[in-house]
Amino acid sequence: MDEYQSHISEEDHPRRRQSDSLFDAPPMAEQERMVEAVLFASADPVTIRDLEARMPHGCNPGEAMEYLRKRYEGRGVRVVQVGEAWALRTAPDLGFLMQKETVETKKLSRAAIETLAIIAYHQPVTRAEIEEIRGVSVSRGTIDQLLEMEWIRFGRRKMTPGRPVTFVVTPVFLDHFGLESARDLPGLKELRAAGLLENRPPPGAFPIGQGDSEDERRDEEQAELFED
Amino acid sequence: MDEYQSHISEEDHPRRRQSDSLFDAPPMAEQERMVEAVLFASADPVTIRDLEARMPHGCNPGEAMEYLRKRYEGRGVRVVQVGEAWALRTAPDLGFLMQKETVETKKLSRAAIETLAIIAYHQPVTRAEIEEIRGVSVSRGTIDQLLEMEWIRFGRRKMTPGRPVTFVVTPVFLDHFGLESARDLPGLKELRAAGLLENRPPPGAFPIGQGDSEDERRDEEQAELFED
Amino acid sequence: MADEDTLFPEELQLSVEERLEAEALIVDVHGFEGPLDLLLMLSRTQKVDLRRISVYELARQYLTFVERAKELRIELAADYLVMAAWLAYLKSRLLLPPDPEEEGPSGEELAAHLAFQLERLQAMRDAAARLMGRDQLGRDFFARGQGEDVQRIKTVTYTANLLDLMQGYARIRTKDEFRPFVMDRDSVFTMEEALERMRGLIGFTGSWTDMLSYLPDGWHSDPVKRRSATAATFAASLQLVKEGKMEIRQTESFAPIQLRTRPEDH
Repeated sequence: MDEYQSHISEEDHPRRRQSDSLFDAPPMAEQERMVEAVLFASADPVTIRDLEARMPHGCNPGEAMEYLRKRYEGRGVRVVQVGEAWALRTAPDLGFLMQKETVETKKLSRAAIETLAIIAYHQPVTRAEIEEIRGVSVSRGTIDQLLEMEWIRFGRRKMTPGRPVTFVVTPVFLDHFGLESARDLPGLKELRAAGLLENRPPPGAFPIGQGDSEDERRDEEQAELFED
Repeated sequence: MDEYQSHISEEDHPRRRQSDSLFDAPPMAEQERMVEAVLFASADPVTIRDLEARMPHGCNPGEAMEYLRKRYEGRGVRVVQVGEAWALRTAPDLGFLMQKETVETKKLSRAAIETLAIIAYHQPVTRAEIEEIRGVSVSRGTIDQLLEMEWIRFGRRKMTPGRPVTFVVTPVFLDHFGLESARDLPGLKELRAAGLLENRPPPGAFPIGQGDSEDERRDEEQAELFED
Repeated sequence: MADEDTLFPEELQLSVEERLEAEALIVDVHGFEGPLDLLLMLSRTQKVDLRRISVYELARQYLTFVERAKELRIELAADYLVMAAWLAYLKSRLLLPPDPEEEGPSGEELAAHLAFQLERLQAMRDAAARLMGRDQLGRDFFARGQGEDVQRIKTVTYTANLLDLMQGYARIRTKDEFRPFVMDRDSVFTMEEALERMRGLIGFTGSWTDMLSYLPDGWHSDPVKRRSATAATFAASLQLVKEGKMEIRQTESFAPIQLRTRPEDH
């Protein structure tokens, strides 16, 4: 506790009064910890009055704040006053490190998700095949977007007339979705078992991405793409 | 960097050490500030790799992290490891100050909690194995709920007939329960020593569930997940 | 099972009769998650390490439980009865000296496995309790509450999670099931369609023309289609006559119906 005495010697130190009370307030070092934790976890800047209400009876959050402010001087994070309240903020000279923090994330469009899903489950797959499965044409922008995100890339050309290019998913995709390989994508039966799919298959519907033969064929082709 | 070798418990250490070369990495004190600022700004854990990508060339965020971790020891906020990543979190003993911030999490059913524990301790584990251990089928939506909370994810498929998908726990799970890695699960060693994490095949037929005898492979996979 | 005491009879000092009585009160199977859960609860009455549990005694208790349930006409799920049958078998195996002729696992092996399963389930429950007893993020310790509002570079990235992906795929592969109910209209030519078609054609017909010549291509041969197209075209013709745009005539019953544009000056 001596560090506190020496550190802010010019201030009137009212800590002695604590012993007068029946229930001692926590030591100043502890109060400083409390202020630090509350400032860190609060969604908005915190007022001294708010701190008083939260901290045990007899605490002096104003003083603790002053210690905390000094402690963070010159560090990567600072205690700053915002109007009547206080907050922890990163040091302005380190703002350049935070640029990545400002990236805005948007949900992928439904068309893009469906296209991506088809590529993941059916790779290598041509654009015409994607359109056949989705039942609507795939806009160029959708494919471009997925390519740009590096979630898909061009696979080898199909040995069919016109030798169309195919699409496959990338390691970036696997990483993003926490998959070790595209083979770990659950089949429809498993989706249904996990409750992700409410409905039953229509009677007489062809087996959907589940049939053994399809699976095997897929595996063969995928073996080149994803070796494990 | 000699001043760092000794320790960093002191408040004031020389911050601006002149670099020998124009293109030297910033001094360690500065790197520590950077790591502090980035960790501070991010609600989610940050990997060393991510730090490397953001910080100037030649920095050693791993070392800076070690200093930072020491610096925050015993404070209101701590540097904690979450899987491969690092994060700042308030000290658990100060939770009582934070009622305002507490988000009432959806109460998990007993089945969901048990399923989660089984996945954590037995991972990678299939649905059939979970059912065998619990002696009942895993209800619809239980897995779904845990997936949606991002506490579990799909692992790689088992190399057994049907190639069933497996489940493993995620870094979000580790972060939530303040675990550095899955091997820090409470009582893991004791359970393993007692043979209670084995998937022992039943002698002959047994009415509940059906064990597959693939213990060896399983142990290998577990070893990967729980390895030091 | 009105209260805890009847659920956990081991907490009371009970005679065998009393214990049986207590068991009769716990036949409400809704409180249990299957036979293994019930067995685990029953095993607590033995007050011993699960590794030293008497499976024979446990089997006896379970069978008593099932008997009581039958007496009370409580319907037990099939898996409870399957377990009962198996335990009855196990009990007899444990009673009889091992028959060297008989194939398969011995009663002791089966009993040991059941004990293992119970111990493992209990261990997982304890582990679950310990896990939930840990300090938790957002309850005991907290992440940064305030986002940094630095907005120097604004890049948009698109994100999706695995659930989105799987549900997207499921949506496509099952979309036929979600098709809203519509009448099958392959062979139906509507009056609106006929009107549209005729409005484009009437300008060119100054002289009397057979109405059937207005039928669209491909609707002549199939009788079903022809009937629909004829009816629609006839209805559309009447509409156009009513609007004063056409004239219509038929020389006699079943004779061809003829149309022509109404002359402007009349």
